[in-house]
Amino acid sequence: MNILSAFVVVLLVMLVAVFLIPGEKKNAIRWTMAAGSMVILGLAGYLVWDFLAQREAGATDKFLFADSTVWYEGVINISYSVGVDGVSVAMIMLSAIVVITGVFASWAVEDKAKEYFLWFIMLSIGVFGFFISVDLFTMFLFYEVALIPMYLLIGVWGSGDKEYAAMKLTLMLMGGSAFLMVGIFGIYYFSAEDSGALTFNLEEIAANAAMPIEWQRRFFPLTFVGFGVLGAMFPFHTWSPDGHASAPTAVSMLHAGVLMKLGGYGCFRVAMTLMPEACKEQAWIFIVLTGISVVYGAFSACVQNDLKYINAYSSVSHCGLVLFALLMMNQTAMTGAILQMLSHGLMTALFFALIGMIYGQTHTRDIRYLGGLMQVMPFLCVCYVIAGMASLGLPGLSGFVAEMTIFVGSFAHEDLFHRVLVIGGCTSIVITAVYILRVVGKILFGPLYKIEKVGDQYNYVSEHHGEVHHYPLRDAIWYEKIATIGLIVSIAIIGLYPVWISDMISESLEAVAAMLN
Amino acid sequence: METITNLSPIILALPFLMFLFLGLCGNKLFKSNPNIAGWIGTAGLSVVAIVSYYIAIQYFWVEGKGADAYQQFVLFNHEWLKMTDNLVISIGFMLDPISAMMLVVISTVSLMVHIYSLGYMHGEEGFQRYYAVLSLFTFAMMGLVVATNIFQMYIFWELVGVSSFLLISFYFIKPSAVAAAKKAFIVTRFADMFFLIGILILSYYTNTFDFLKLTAVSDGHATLVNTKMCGEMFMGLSVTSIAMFLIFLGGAGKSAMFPFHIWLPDAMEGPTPASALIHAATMVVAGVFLVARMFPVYFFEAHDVLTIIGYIGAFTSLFAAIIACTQTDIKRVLAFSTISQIAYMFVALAVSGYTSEHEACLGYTASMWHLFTHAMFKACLFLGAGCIIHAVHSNEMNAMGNLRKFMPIAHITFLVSCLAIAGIPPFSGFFSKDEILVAAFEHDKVLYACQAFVAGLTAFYMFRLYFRIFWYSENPAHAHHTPHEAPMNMNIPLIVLSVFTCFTWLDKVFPFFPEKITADRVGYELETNWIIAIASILVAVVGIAIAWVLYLKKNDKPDMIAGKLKCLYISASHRFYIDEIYLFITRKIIFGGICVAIAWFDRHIIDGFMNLLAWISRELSYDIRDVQSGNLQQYAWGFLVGVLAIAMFAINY
Amino acid sequence: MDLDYSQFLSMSHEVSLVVVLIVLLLADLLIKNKKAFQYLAIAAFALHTVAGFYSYTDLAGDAFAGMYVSGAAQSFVKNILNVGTLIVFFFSFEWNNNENKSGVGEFFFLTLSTLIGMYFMVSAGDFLFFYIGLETASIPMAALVAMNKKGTEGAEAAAKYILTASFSSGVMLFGISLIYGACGSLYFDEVQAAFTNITALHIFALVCFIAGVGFKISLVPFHFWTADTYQGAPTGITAYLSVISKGAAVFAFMSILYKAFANEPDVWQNILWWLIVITITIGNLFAIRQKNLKRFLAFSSISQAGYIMLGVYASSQTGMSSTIYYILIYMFTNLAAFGIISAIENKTGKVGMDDYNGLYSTNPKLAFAMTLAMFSLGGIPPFAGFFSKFFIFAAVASSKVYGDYVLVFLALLNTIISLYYYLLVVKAMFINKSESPIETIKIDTMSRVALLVCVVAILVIGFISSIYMNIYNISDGFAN
Amino acid sequence: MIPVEAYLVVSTLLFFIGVYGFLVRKNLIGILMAVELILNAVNINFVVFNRFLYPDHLEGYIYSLFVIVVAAAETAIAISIIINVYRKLKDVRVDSINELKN
Repeated sequence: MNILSAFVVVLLVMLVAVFLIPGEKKNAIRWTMAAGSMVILGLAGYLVWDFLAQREAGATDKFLFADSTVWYEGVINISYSVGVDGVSVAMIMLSAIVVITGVFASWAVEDKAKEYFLWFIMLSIGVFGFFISVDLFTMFLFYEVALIPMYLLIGVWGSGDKEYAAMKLTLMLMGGSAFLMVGIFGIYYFSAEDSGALTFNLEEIAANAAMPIEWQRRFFPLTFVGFGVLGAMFPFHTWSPDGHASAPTAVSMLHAGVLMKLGGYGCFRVAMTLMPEACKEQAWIFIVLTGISVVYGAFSACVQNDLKYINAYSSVSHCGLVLFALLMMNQTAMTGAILQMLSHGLMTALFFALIGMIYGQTHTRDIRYLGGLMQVMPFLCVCYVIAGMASLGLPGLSGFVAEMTIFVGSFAHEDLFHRVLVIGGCTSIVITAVYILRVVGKILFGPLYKIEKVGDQYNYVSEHHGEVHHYPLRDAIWYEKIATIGLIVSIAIIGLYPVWISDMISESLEAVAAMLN
Repeated sequence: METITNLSPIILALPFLMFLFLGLCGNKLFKSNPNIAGWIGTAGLSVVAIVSYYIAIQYFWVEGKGADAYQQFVLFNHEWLKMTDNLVISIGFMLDPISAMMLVVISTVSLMVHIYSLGYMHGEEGFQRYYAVLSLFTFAMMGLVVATNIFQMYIFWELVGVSSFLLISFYFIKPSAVAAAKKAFIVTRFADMFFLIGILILSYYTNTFDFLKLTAVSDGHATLVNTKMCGEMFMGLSVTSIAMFLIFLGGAGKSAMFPFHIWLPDAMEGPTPASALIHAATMVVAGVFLVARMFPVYFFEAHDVLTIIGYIGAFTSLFAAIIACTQTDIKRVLAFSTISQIAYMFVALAVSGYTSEHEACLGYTASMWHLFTHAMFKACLFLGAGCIIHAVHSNEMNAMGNLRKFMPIAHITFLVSCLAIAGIPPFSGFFSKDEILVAAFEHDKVLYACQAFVAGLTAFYMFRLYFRIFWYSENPAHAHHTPHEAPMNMNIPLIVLSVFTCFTWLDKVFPFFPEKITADRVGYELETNWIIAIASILVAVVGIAIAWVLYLKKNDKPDMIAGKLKCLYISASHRFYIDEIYLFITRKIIFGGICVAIAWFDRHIIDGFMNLLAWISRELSYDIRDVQSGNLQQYAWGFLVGVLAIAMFAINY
Repeated sequence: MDLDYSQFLSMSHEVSLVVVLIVLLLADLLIKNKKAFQYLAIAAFALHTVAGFYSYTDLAGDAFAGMYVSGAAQSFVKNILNVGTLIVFFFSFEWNNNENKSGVGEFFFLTLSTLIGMYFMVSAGDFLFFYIGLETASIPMAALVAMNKKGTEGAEAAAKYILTASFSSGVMLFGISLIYGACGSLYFDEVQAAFTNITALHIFALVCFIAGVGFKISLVPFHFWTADTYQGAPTGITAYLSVISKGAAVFAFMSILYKAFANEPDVWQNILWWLIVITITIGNLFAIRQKNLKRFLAFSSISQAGYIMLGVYASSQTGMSSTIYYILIYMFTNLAAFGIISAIENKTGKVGMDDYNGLYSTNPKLAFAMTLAMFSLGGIPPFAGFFSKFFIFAAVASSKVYGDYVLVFLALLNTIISLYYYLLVVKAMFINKSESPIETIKIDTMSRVALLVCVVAILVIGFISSIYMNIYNISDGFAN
Repeated sequence: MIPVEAYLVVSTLLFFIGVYGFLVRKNLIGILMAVELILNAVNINFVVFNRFLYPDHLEGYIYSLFVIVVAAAETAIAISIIINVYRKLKDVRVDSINELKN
């Protein structure tokens, strides 16, 4: 069987397995999940290795491991076709890492664990399916498959104002896909000259390039905005803070880490690649919008008090940088964008994992009521500092690689206006430092706050209208350590030795970049 | 040559590995006996030191000397990140006079600090962490100075920044330490942004990061920059100047030039040895090193920027010196003196020429020279201050006084270093500073006057410090708690470092800098300009004399003078309220103004709009509910009206 | 010409249904045990259904000199209707055993006679036959609606239904009469030939006709009866109304538009454009705040009708096939929803949305099935509803006309609202806490089987491409 | 002879009288009668069209016959349902049946 389909198949097997295990056997379910996601990770690793090997061997076609089966034919030409280039391989690797860490991060889920993991797998199926597809229909199908579990995952297992957040998130993303669907119809029905057979296959559509410019002008914005909503593009980003804040840990990880990448990936793979002329014409509008969201997100992160809100807004800023760089439409900048997707995926997943673990013990995420955690849970806090350093672009961690590639690439744009915008974007690295250090200084460093030490045991003391709670605090336990260390290691690998992955991505962007210039 | 090439990776690899080792498993392995971690770190670093010495010696006396000039070797250069075919970030090792010199400086001071810390940090919580971060810093600083391309320099630039952050916040339970660390990081980060933008502009035009390409000089031009950027204007300014100025701003941030100087005094919250290493000797001169590294470009293509640098430097040195006269926290005095001395180096670079014909590039030499000497005696001063603080458990002058009989070694070394920094022969500071003044004199009288005055101030405040600590009046506190001499492993570094300052006058040592470290890497004979030398000595002596009068014994003259110059004194002791201005801008304007406004906008306008849509549709659904009135005939009405309306529409369509 | 009895062979569906009817009529007299009678009835009808499947390709042809036409498409449609009706019977089994003991015979008899009326509508070849079918389908329906003995609702619903129905059929007849006057014939093909060089008269006639059929399909503004009747009728009948009779009406409507008015598509496309937008929007807006699930589904089915009409609007073979496909899937989905509602109503008498709070904790299977139905109605992949929506939009978009894309866009924006209220149900079942949730209930075998069928259909239909392909291949049968 | 338009005027008038009746009558029976008027208007149309325009076929006549028959059936059901309503509500005024709304 094709290795790409294997991802989906394995997940389906997991789905069935978990479905069959009775709900009270929680450990069985967890270990099934762990095993399954290990397999996924292994597959992903093998995929990367084999991909690089094949490229070494000189495989030149755009998508490797390509495989196609006709599904619908005649009235509407749909085929289940898979294939990956460097970009998708990177994304698949990212998803595999985040999924397995997510599984470990949600180890502690007790309430309706079975259903939780069922929806979790559903979400993963959508994600992987999206990244392996090269057929627009299946791509879109998996896209929405990935969206809808969010509602229940947040609504049932979330915290805070979860119903509202879940509904808002779902509706906004569905609104995005409403835009998207129109665009997809446009792409399909203009996918070939009147004589030729219409197709959903990305490669063929790009090859035919049959859509007249006046139609591109109509469909490009729809498609781009459609994906942009999921990419948290200003001003369509407001689902993200509430959604992330209310979502359970692993769901925030998966959503910010992987799902938001679907947006950027789609913008690049569908909107820009298939409608280049319109993209060239209208890019500046979206560059301005995304440029705004870069700075805007960073600034609003500076004054948030909820850890998750801070991280959500920083995600807005970072994902804005992704689209920003993509729209610069040169190879380096796009490579940077993909790298940024990777690195942001990893580090924001790490952030949410840590926040979840801290929140799980203190039962508050409000930085005003936290302090001095470094003495209490050193492991988690050190990880948090590392995540923060990654996010503010410290060399040796992935963030730096991505951001620098983006800045250098974007600054290579021949138009002065764009270069000035890039300089504006550079300010974000300072603001990022500000809000990251604000959190680090407030909650990790400094003296103990609202924490009392009884013997060796630290307790978090919170008075919640009237009655006083004492929550015992502890450092990370083994599954939390697995989750965080896994993420940190992958962040560090990218950060310390980026050249192979950046080359892998960059070579597969060459053709697109050439076409867009 | 092979040996050098083969050895050179050690200088980067070993500290990094030690950092990983100590950082990851230091706490676990050496929980029982943390000192082992310290010894490991020290041992590792001594290896590094030996290797760097070997390389430096080999370079200066064996390999480096080319036909006429010293060559620039790239010992290795590994591709790290490939952006385009030309824009490649490599991690490499460039050996040329200044980097070789820096290797010596860094490894020496770092080693001294390592040894010193064995005593000073003994029994501190997080001893292993401390040594891990020291290793990280050494790694970063080494990588910075041997950078083969400007982006590698930027990478390690960030790394030294973060290790400085980690060391300042070493006592992370102290809010003041945390605040200082944040301040240091963010201020430097802010400057680094300009550095980055500068790099972007530069690389955009020249399409390379490589120092060798950028600084290649032929017939009076930095060729590449000249050909690629000459005549490019942006908003009426030459792009070259903009880029180079931005890059300088990066350096100014790290080197605490006005107006980025505010972080350095607070950075003294960190452990004193760390301050000695990072905030006195090595990291803070990175900016000087950067400008020296890019010197040809500055000199030939952006000379206006060089002039600006000169004046900024001069102002900063004066400014810092004045403040230093009024501080009572000894570490802060030293911090401001550091700022002022680094400013000296910038001035020296600014007044330098390029060629070594008739000492044109004296300034360059002097700057590097002063960098070297200053590193040594300032480190010595800091470590001495560390001993004193260790002894009296306070940074405040008032807690001290008359310590000379308690701690003679600290006293002597401190005195030597003070003499050196004050510029009294035969100590090293005299020579380096004197050359700077000469260069300034020949180039720009205003700068000369300013620097000469600052020299006097320096002498004054350093000896004010010295007298307040070691003479002045006995502090009653010492009666029941007698300060004691520091342990040996703390004193040895003091001695070593002070020794460095004593033998510059030897005619084996003296010609080293003029011969080896020049802008065009061609050596020259240096003869001393005695007029200026004497002048500067006089100025220094005057300064010392005033200090003697005021602070040898306890008396009311200082307060009287302070009363005379009230407003100056007050504002100087408040560091001219620069911090308050910064606070106002950041807290009130950026946080209170922009951020809050944006957050509000996001919650209420953007988010509000989405909620508004939902609200509208819900309201609509309630408003039209009565259409479904339940009354048969109204349904029929609807039906009929529908039919007629549609008919009307369709007919008129 | 003299009557040729062989033409009845091409009416095999109708004939066999009539046979079933007669059998049941007699059996109702003979068999006193209602349960046994039900089994018999269901068995007989199941037999008829199966027979229908075996006789659906070869028996093409027409009868009564072309008033009745039958082909692959028509018989396929009839099979769909049969299956739907069968499922409804399964769901109503419990209800017939308890509330409706007295009227089981009538229930089946009336239902089947409406079904035969729908057959006529579907394979009508001229307006007379269509009219007969329509009335045959709608008059007994009123009696069925009135079978809800609880309270006054049944009677009121029935009264509203029958009176508005007669009013609308009066309007429609007026239109037909004008068409007759304008074209001189009632045969669709002849009308098609004559329905050219449009005048205001033609348009008015057309509009009256559309209004009459729109009443059956419950397009806004001819939809007012829908909610009240659905709420008042017995749940089984509501399901029947919302799926079978609506489906049949759509088929008939489509075939007539595509045959009789094929020459002037712009006229009715313009009308439909607006009708669709209004229908979907109004349906959604009303559905948002409904608390009674039957009424809620009534409005949801109104907006669904709007989506269905998209396929009709497309006026192409793709449009036809996607319409049939949509209705097929809509049938399973909506029946699943109604099945669950009626099962719960039979056990507990609760139909309020708030009663469903915390349903998942007590009846996970039911809640799960309901969720599938809701997601499918909302058009969420990988459930069948997504495919049907996708194809029906694709049918509209295939014209490459700007206005059509606008229509698709508006419809898609409406899907957001619809998703909102479908999610409200899911929210009630999964998220909302309730101190007195519906106790764990065990639903009867019949309903369970039917439910299983629906759920499986929802899950798999989309993935089996051959279904849509076949529909496409046969669906040219409407245009001739 | 009387032109076709005259008949059409009559039928149209009848139609709208019926519609009017349907809209204003308060009694369900009255409403039912109004429906009958509408149907009769339709019948007139069919007959007239057939007689005047297309005398060589009988479709119009046939149709009107069918309409009459169906109308009878419809009325039967309607009456019975109205009786049913009367049983439940003791009232046949149209305002009385608005339990189900909104």
